[in-house]
Amino acid sequence: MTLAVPNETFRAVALSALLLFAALFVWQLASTPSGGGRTQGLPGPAAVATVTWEMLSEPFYDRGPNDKGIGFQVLSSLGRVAIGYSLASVVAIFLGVILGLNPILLKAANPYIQILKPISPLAWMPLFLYTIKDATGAMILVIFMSTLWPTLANTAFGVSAIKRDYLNVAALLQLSWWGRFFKVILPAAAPTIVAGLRISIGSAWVAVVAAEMLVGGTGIGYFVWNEWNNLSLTRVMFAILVIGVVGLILDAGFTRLARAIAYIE
Amino acid sequence: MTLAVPNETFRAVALSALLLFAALFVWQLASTPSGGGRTQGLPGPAAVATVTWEMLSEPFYDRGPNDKGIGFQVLSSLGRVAIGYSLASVVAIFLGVILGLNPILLKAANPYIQILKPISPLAWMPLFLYTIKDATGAMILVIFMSTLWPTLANTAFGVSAIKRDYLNVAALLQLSWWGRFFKVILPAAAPTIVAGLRISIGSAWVAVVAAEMLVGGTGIGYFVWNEWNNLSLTRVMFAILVIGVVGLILDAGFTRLARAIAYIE
Amino acid sequence: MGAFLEVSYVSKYFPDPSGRGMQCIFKDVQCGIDQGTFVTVVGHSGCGKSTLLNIIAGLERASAGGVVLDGKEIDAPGLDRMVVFQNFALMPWMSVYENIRVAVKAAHPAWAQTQVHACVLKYIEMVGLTDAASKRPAMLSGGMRQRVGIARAFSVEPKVLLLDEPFAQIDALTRGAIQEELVSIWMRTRNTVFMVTHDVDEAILLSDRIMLMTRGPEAEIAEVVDITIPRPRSRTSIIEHPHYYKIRNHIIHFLVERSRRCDRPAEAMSHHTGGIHG
Amino acid sequence: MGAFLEVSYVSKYFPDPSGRGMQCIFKDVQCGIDQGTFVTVVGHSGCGKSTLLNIIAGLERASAGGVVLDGKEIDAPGLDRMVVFQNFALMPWMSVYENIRVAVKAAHPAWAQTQVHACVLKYIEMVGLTDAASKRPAMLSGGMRQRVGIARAFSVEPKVLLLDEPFAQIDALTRGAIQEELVSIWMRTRNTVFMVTHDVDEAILLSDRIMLMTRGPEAEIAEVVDITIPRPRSRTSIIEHPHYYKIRNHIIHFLVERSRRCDRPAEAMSHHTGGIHG
Amino acid sequence: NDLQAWAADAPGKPEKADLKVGFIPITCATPLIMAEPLGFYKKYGLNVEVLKASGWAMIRDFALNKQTDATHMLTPMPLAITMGVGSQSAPFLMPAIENINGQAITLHLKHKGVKAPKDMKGFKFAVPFDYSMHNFLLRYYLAEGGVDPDKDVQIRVLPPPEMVANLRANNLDGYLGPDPFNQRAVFEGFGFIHLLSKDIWDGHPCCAFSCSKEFATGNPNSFKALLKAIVDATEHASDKANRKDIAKAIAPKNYLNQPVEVLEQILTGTFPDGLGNTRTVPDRIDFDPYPWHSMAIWILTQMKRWGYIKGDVNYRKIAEEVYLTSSCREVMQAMGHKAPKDNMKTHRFADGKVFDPERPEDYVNSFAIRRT
Ligand SMILES: Nc1ncnc2c1ncn2[C@@H]1O[C@H](COP(=O)(O)OP(=O)(O)OP(=O)(O)O)[C@@H](O)[C@H]1O
Ligand SMILES: Nc1ncnc2c1ncn2[C@@H]1O[C@H](COP(=O)(O)OP(=O)(O)OP(=O)(O)O)[C@@H](O)[C@H]1O
Ligand SMILES: [Mg+2]
Ligand SMILES: [Mg+2]
Repeated sequence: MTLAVPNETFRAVALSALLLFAALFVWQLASTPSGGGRTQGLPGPAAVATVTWEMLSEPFYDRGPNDKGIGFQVLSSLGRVAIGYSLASVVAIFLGVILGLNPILLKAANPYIQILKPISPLAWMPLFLYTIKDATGAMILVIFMSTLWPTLANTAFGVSAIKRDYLNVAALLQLSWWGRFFKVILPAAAPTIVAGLRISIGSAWVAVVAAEMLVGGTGIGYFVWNEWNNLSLTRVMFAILVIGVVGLILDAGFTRLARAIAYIE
Repeated sequence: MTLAVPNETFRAVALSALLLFAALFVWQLASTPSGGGRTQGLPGPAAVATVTWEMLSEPFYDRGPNDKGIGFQVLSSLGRVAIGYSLASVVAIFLGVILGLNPILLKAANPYIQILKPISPLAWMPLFLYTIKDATGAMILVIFMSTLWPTLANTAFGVSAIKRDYLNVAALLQLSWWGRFFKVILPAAAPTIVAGLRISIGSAWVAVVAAEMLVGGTGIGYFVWNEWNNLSLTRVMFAILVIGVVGLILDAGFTRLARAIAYIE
Repeated sequence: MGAFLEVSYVSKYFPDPSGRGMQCIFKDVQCGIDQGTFVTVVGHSGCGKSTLLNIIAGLERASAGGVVLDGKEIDAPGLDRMVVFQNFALMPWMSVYENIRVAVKAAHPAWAQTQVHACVLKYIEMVGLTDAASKRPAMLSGGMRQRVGIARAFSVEPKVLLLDEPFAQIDALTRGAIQEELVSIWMRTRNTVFMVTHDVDEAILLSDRIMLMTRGPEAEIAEVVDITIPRPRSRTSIIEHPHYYKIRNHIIHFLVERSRRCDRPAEAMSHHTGGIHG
Repeated sequence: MGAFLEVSYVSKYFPDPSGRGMQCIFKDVQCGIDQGTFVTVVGHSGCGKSTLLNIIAGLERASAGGVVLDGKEIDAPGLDRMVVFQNFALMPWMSVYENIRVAVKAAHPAWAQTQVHACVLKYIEMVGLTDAASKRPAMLSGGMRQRVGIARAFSVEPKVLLLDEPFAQIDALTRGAIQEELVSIWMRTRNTVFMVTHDVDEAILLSDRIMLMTRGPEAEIAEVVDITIPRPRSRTSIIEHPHYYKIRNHIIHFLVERSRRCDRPAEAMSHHTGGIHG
Repeated sequence: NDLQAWAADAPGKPEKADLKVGFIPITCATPLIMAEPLGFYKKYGLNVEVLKASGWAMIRDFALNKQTDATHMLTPMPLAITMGVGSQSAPFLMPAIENINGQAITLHLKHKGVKAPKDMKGFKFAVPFDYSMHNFLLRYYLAEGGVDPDKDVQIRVLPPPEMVANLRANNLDGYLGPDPFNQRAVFEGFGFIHLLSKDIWDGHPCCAFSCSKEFATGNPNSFKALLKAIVDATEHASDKANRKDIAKAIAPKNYLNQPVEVLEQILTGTFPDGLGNTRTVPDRIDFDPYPWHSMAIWILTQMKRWGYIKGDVNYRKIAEEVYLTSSCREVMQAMGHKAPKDNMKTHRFADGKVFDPERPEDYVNSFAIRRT
């Protein structure tokens, strides 16, 4: 009487594997075998897998300041992101709450936010290098600039969109300013704020790679640049994969956080 | 009996002007006067205004291949964005609708989308330059990669979140596949799709500046790169402003579009 | 049995919320509706009224049993059945006019533009929304929106009209007005109508026959009440009818008291006719 | 006049939708509510009932006139008045327990944790939600949510309880049960209650006195009906009372017919006592 | 000049032993780089960390921001920085050149048929920096061949390491770049060496060792030790017998990140040119630390010629301020190397033109194509 529902997850996983195989197959076809000639073609999946194995089997070697294992590179990028991102998040949430609670201030500040937001973080780099006189500081500020806006915009929006009802209840209960802030405003706007934080971590990750490609030294972006200079496509592709996976993990962290603080109205 | 409501817009504009003056004042203080000596400090607002006036008074000069007006630079960047962005949008909307209508396919493709999404568009650059063997093509593909994901994700989400009711009505009325697509699916998901397109145009604009800094030749990103090589901070700041304003205009266009296709449930 | 719309031993199972098993929403529901009558199902929230209506509409499949309309078995949506939804289900990006036109065009693909136009206008006029024809649903009050929903449903001229708590989201006072309008439209058209509601007054005002459904899970139709109060009926006149409050009290009593026990073993379905109950 | 809660010549103007001017929502509303009575305002949607209630709550300011509670003029929200909102207005990120605790702590900042805990539990038990105390509102049915809203309002022990269509979003059948619960809680506590609704049955079941409001703009209280049906009342018993349907029909008649005319020149406010009306 | 006498003194203890030295991954930087793996820095009591930068603008900013103590620079850069051209103005010193020659014009293979500048109209060229010998030599070559470098071709700035990929991507028709990127394009099979820079001006300066005046005067002992290490390394590199070992030493990822084979071809001067020929040019790249003032003056004439500096230029004064010719001579002599006696000499170009450093203004005005 009841039809056996085919397991959806199972079908999705099977399809997923199928897609992967198809992609690898096409890739293999597209890649030119790196034969006897010197000119490398596009490396195939096997070559990338070999490099991946090599690099991952020794992620933390250190052969001088310009040659470190992939683990060090990723950690150094993540370190920069951590600093720039946390600073930006604190500032953005703070400003966002203020703007969200003051519609007129929001309206007044909006044009500037709108102009500053679309500026490519890399375009800031020369200016920051010049004014801060420190490459790492400049990179961190670039990350700061790339992450500030999404969080700021989302916080301001989230706070300004808090339902009147909740604020009314806070008023009826005569909550203090801090009580209102921590018991009502922050939890009510939390899902929107975290959505902003999640977009921001994506921008930060994009920005750090770009900044490191420009400034060099350490970091996964530098790794890409360095391998590109050696025309070592296989390693560039490996680095692209690493960037993707790390980005995925960062994003997944925020998805979990979002789930934890979500509420259903 | 009725209080005269103070005009909100007026107050916002006044506050806005105040913020601007405060910012200019702080900037002026922070900038070192470029006195008699050759030492340039951080250029002040006046210097940037002068350059802005100069550059904008003759935006379309062409003094040989190495020296073109800012108008040409912006147009060339916009041209690249237009191509990469339109291609990506068409592909993303098409794929997004397919994924949105097939939950299992969406689930299967999701891990790959999640890995590809956070890859810094600039990291693709070496790969594209190498495989396509065409710098303009590579830049366009970089823009393509940077704009694909937001539109794809939003379209898939928008389509999969269409209220069952609308699809039920379509089923009751026995609409054809195309009728369903154009009369129900597309308009119902349009706000979410346009939100994706709007995020995408932002990423595209960020990506083109970064790409031009790396492989340039023309474009506003190349302009920044060139002026950085010359350490002409005034022009770098002018370029940053231009980037911001153009980004603002692009964004405003999509805000208008969003308003046009929005509906209230 | 061969009524116009014949629901035979229809059961529905859904995956239960816990995950694994299946849950019986209702079991062996059985009823026949004659052409031109207005039949209502009244029951508690969650007993499966909407599910039953969706099965008839073809939007949902029965787990067992079947539905026959005018001699043909139903297993997919079709233009011979139209639903008026509780939440209106109007396309919010279309104007009132367009919402109805899309239905008219679907029902009559061969019609010329002018013919479609005339038909759309006719139904807009029927529900008195001529002035609001170019407005979007969001600009209308709940009552006006449901008028559009009703006009859309009538405009495809279906064999059966299915109403799923059509007035539940309309505020109590305007609800009365639109109910009376529906009565008068129905008096003119005499469509076959299957309605679902939990508003007892509404059911009495509109129906020829009311079916009372017990609470789920394993809900069933426990009683059928024929409403013999003569038509035309209106909100103010109907409450003066001697049977009105008797019927009303009987149904409320059923819903409050008797429907609670869904484990009573083998109580035969009882059948009442307006006013004679006990 | 010196009633416990005294609303004197309160008017409210809002910017009208077109933009420029101001629109009078209601004008010179005036009424006194004695301590321990349950007073209800019934009127059409949009006539300004919520606005009036919000003015009493201190969430909105009157354009003219004033409200005096227990001898003190009201111009801001305070813990002496609590509102039960139509859409519950529970914090969705807090459990039932936390929603009530935040109110109890606000009302009694000096209390120790254990005292607060005991008080919260008492009110959760009062509305029979002990089992659901750790659930979030989203996991509860509409009826359960409003029980939380009621418990929260009672938990601060306000001088006046303000109910804004508290049951409008609860389905018709469970609505009855929670209304009866409210009746029984009120019978024990005998709070002063000001309720707003457009459900006539609800008003009759709960109130000592019903004020009928005309349609806006420039709405006013046109009639006051005292409900003398003896307490305790229940849904099933009240409909057997000889006056019940008379009062009901009178009020419905007012709402359907007479409230439409808001331009009648100087009709004095009429005052009826349950059952004696013309 | 207070800096001249110290060279002969016995070196004191370095004020600052842990130094950071910036470099661009090119063979010109050989002495600076190999001094680390081959232990020259240690020998003089220094602990040097060499930092790779992505391009010359970055090198300049590192130097100006004091993120590096001393750097590998292009010979025109300290002049430009001291004058504040294309830079913040800060006095910089250039006590030693690293290499002479070592550049080439590389073209994409599709331009196989190109023989002379006149065939290059409409080309897109890259040079590593505006203030580079690469730029001035390319402009000289084109202009003397009748092609206006500002009007007839595009010359853009591109970090050397990115030149190969851009050439392959058809984003460039060619570049006048530093090695190994000329030879790398040949190695990869899509470029050929059109002309070695040696064939424009044999013995031209290329890259140099430079630091701020502030560092040199503030840390005289460190500065001296550093200079000695670099002179020592430069002399070591100039010995052709050492070249194969050097190629191995600088190939790893920490330094140039290039195949050893390519570096050997460059450093030994036996290399395929990409058109099927194997050429032998032992001084294709050579190493000589001696910073002639006349070289600085030639560079300044070119900056004047192409409009990078305007108005009157005190050629001699700037050259003397920046190029520490006498210091270098003293150090070389103290270390037992031969060094020229003069600070200036005339330079002869491959096209037969002669540059007389005593009459720079006449030299500028002698050019048909110029921006003055
Ligand atoms: N797709 C579904 N999957 C699982 N359970 C479902 C599904 N749709 C409905 N149900 C369950 O079936 C039962 C009946 O739902 P239905 O909507 O038919 O009730 P109803 O009588 O219309 O209620 P209401 O008066 O609230 O509209 C409910 O318990 C509901 O939770
Ligand atoms: N902030 C406001 N600005 C302008 N007009 C308002 C505002 N709040 C309410 N109104 C208007 O005041 C009138 C009365 O609103 P109110 O919410 O008090 O009505 P109500 O009687 O509670 O209606 P309902 O039964 O639908 O809740 C409405 O016409 C509404 O449009
Ligand atoms: Mg239902
Ligand atoms: Mg209201």
